[in-house]
Amino acid sequence: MPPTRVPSSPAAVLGPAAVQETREMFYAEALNDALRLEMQRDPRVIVLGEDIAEHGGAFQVTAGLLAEFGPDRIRQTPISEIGLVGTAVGAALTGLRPVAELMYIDFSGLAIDQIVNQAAQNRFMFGGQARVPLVVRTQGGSGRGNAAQHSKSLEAWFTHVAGLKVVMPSTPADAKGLLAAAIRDDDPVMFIEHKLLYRTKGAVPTGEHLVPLGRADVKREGTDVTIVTWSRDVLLSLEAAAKLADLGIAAEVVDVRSLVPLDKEKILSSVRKTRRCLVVHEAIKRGGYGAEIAAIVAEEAFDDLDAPPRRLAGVDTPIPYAQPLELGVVPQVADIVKAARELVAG
Amino acid sequence: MPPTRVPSSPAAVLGPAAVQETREMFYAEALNDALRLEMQRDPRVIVLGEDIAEHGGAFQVTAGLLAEFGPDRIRQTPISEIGLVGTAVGAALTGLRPVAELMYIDFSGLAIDQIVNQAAQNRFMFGGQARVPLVVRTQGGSGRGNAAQHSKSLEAWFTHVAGLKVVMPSTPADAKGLLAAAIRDDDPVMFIEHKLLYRTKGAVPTGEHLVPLGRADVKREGTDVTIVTWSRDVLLSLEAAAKLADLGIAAEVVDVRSLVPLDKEKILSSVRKTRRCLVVHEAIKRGGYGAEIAAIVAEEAFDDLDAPPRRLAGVDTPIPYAQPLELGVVPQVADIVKAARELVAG
Amino acid sequence: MDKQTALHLYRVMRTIRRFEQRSTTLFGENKIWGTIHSYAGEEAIAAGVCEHLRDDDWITSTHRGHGHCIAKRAELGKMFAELLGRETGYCRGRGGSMHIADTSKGNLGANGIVGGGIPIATGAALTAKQLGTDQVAVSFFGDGAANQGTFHESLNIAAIWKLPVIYVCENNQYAESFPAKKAFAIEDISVRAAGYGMPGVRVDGRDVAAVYAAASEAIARARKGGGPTLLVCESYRHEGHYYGDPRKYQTKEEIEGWKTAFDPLLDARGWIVRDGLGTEAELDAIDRAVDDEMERAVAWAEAGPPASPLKFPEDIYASY
Amino acid sequence: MDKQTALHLYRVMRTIRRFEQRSTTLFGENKIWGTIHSYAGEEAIAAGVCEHLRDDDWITSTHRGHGHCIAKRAELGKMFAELLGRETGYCRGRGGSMHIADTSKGNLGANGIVGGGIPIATGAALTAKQLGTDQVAVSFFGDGAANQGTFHESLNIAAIWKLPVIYVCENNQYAESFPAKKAFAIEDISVRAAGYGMPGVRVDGRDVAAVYAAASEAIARARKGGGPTLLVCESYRHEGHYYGDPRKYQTKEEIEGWKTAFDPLLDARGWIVRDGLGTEAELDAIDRAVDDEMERAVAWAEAGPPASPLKFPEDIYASY
Ligand SMILES: Cc1ncc(C[n+]2csc(CCOP(=O)(O)OP(=O)(O)O)c2C)c(N)n1
Ligand SMILES: Cc1ncc(C[n+]2csc(CCOP(=O)(O)OP(=O)(O)O)c2C)c(N)n1
Ligand SMILES: [Mg+2]
Ligand SMILES: [Mg+2]
Repeated sequence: MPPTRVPSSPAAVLGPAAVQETREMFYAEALNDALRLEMQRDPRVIVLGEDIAEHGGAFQVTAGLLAEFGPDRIRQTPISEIGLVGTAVGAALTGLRPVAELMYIDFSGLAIDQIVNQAAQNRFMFGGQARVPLVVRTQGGSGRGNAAQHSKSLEAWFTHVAGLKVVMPSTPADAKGLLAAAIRDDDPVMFIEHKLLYRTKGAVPTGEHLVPLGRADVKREGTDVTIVTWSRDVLLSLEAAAKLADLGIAAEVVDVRSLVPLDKEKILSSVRKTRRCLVVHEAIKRGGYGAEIAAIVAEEAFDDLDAPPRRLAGVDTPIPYAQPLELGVVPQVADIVKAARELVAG
Repeated sequence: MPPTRVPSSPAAVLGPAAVQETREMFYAEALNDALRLEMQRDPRVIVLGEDIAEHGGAFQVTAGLLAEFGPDRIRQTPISEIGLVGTAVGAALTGLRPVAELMYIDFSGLAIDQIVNQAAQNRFMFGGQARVPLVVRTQGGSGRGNAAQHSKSLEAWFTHVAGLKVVMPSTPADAKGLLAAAIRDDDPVMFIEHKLLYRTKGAVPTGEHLVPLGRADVKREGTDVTIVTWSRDVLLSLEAAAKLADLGIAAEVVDVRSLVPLDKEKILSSVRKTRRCLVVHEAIKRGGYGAEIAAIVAEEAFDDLDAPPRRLAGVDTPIPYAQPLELGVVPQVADIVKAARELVAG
Repeated sequence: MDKQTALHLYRVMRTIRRFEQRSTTLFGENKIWGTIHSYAGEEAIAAGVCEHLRDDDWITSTHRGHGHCIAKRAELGKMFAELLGRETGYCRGRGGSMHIADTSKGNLGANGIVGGGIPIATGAALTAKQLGTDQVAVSFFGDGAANQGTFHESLNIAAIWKLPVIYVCENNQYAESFPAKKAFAIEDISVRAAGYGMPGVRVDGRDVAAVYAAASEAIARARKGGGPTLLVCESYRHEGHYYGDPRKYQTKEEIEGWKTAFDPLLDARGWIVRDGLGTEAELDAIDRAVDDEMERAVAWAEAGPPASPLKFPEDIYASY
Repeated sequence: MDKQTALHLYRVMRTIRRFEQRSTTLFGENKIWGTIHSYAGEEAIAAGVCEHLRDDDWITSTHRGHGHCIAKRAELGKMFAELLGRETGYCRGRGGSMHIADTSKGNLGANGIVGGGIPIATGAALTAKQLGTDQVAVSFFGDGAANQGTFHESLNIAAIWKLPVIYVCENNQYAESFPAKKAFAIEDISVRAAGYGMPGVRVDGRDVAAVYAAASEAIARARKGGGPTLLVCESYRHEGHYYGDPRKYQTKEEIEGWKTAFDPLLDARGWIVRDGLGTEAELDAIDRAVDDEMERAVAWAEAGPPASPLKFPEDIYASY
């Protein structure tokens, strides 16, 4: 069931009367704000994870929450990924609304059995007896010299799991609104941040702010080519779009935001307009979620296309340590510009 | 680097002088034969897994090996998936050539950290110091009423990992030849069988038989539509092709065999010939490897296509228990016939 | 133990035994799809533990889950209906034998992943602690599961947080074909408890009174905030690992020897009569009542409609 | 202990300490990318254990791996070159601090996955057993890693197969910001060994002689086919978890108190001089020699060429 079409700005969601105050926040701060507000609103919301208490989380997303909510609700765990996620699954099944943090998505393999076999399949397998209001927050991506075991982009794994939702916000406002929505959602949600986004800034509504799952967002309008992307690559694509504008190419940037459910309609309608589609993501190309989107576009908008749908993605390699190599294996702004130009020319 | 083009029949690989005797074997027997021959040939080959000793493996693939090679080489392990796979990784790094069995691919999540972060990335991460000649044998798929935790098709996860190879044989002969090749390979290989194939039969060379990784195989030639598929769906597609022939449609069936490395050239040249591409797989459609193939075809053969590349795949749901429901969520012969007809008509 | 409890424990065990016999027959008649794992021989564990549990206490179960389900007071008809793939089954035919849950009675579900239920029970216990209730959670699992990472991580978490959870390890001497003697270099699994800082108790899993007593203490401690316990019950499964298991890893003598020596039902009949808690006639009457109940349940299940077609997304997502 | 061993142990420890100081400086100069984790304060463990290892014995290490690497006789220049992202580094700049291996000396590699190396060492020990050699494997890991499933599953496997592996748990009291006091409900991690049926030993990880003695026994037993040991070394890390850690979870007093009370280098100087195994002057000379060697290594590393561009598939696959 495709989501109902509703405009995606917060004001529009809340209705014109509720236009909200905003404040410049870092992405990490916006996430923190969402956690705080949801924890204030609902005592069943708890956070579990490693290093989330005094230290405030590896990326400071839980900073200050221990002081406000105490150690019972900010539950620091031993280094036991499957234990902590499985504990969160059990808690979700029995009345809490846990947010479990996996410090790096690279460690998610240690916990994936509980995410997939237990959380995601629970509703189906048991005939709908229970709900699993669980959020697994994690972060991925390269760019900090953390090398092959701390830099992967693994969203594709989770999109390929029936019963999971997968969300990847690109801006502070979306981060806040989507996290709040994920926490209120009754299904298990993989909420994937990007380590290079935490220190990016943007205007964020200060009060309650919800961005419904399942809605893409056109972050820039254009007519010549559609760039479909998510997470940090939205920022790079917007930079690329600005450069492309100088070259006379009007790129439309569609921020998928929620990979599952996917807002297919918004992607397809943009592609039908521009007649060209470039999918950009940081994860390695082979088996990446870009393939899913390119395949959908090819399948459903074939006759509307003036050029083959094209993917620009990470090189099929583990992430290297040395900075020049690291930068070389994932798409950069110049690569996006080049790919879009070729697509428009081709 | 695409693999060199070499004809794929065993006789052709070994040269005309070496045409081999064959014998009808079950798929499970053919695998057993490969293990036996490789263990006889190389004392460094050992097998680790659950239930593989006296019981002969959940699907009898290791039957008789305990008697022949003893408990030191047929190492039955406790139910400790990450422990057994990690032990195999360490053994592979230090001079053995282990074959680790994961009884169901559904359990692979428990061990995936060792497969991905340790085995697959080792060579790259450590600058090429070591080799990891590890085979992880497992099986997936639905069709036996084993429900949601014993029926998944998860190959897409492993294709999305840099450093892994992924093999999925459809016939007894390929099963034997690919397993032998995987064991001799110096990279970690995910070797994925299908539970409904074990009791299928076919002619298998009785002696040494190697099918190189990275080569697709045209299992049936045709001119009207290319069906790209792997594992059990090759059999269903061949059945469908026979039915399609009755309807006057000549379908070519390309058995991918090795998902990584992928024989892109053979797929593309078939598609360029038939101008129509249907990808068929049992795994759920969203994020499946069919998307990768459809995206490649769309990207690289766009102008040669008379119709959009199309995917026929599992419904995006966990596998249900009740048999009618179970049959309904994965492609059946009739579905393939229907999809191919629509594609040719469309 | 009072008479009522003794007879009730016997009845629960007898119900489990009969359920396993009946589902084995149905399987032989090709009415059940997939696999079933018989709990025959281990009845005293589920019965003795669950006797102390309220409907709002939680359990997590295993692939060998029928016994836990019955002891936690599930409806037999809905269980059979699930095995038969009916819409009237606990999971509307979507789950089958390895995935029966009954959340109305606190049964969070059987589990096809060995060790998969252990952290889930831990999480249920966290809910109880967090909400300040006196509910407890029990995780049933096998000797095989005690070698899974989930066992280790969960027991440690429960110990440091003093969660109200009881880890019941059913050592039936085998994990599929692998004997516990080979899978462990220790003889007594309960010694592992010391490594987490929780009490470890080992009991004869044939003796329902012993299980009942040990569980009583552990559950009472958990309810009062005293934290988790590892309770290891030594047992034996009468049947193969699954229906049709050729049991190449066992000798006929071993099987027959254990089956006679190790039968919780015979055992219970013995002491119930000996201690004057019931007569042979009373026990026979229970047997007959159970058999009747079972036939009614099977008939009800067989009359149920087949599983309804899947609905996307409702079957899979609460919202989409 | 003889003089030569004592002075060598001191030298190894001093080399590790200096390496950490020097790489910290380089990090501060923005020459190192990513993260580094200092082993300062824990030197006695790597030094005392590896003194017994041959080049064909294996180790697996951790994110805090420089010390293990040095004690296993790695070349300092190639280590620095790796930190600096040079082609001359151990991993040709592909790995960085968290992924240094030196297979020529049996170092199977540092590991960014906490607990990730434990099964790998277990597998190396399996190789030794399978090939009938007297090689041993040592897995170094932290207190935090002892709560990972890999710890549990590996120790059990090693115990039932009597593998020649020593599990060295470096309890530096913290896993990132989480104190061991809270992460365990037990005070002595070595008691876990009993749950697997292997010897568990606890030593003062500040005292290199104590570590050396305990490791000697465990390694000798392993070489002779006596199976695995869990060796827990009580220790303290002088620095933060990583370079730049604000250490909000510790007080200044705690840190300063431990740093003075718990310094394996000072400790060793004390007993070496006291027992007449070396003079202050000899030890000072070692310090200077180490410092010189370090500067030469840094200079060599800085002169190396940058990491070469990636090559597909060779960098990733042995064949493709
Ligand atoms: C993670 C996982 N590994 C392996 C299996 C296959 N399997 C099913 S039951 C079983 C044995 C379980 O042994 P134990 O825990 O002792 O339970 P029992 O069957 O004896 O009741 C195994 C290995 C599985 N279902 N899940
Ligand atoms: C699987 C996994 N979980 C979490 C982390 C993040 N992390 C890195 S080091 C560390 C603490 C490790 O503690 P310990 O094992 O005691 O080693 P120490 O750092 O104290 O040497 C954590 C949690 C990781 N790298 N891998
Ligand atoms: Mg068992
Ligand atoms: Mg530590």
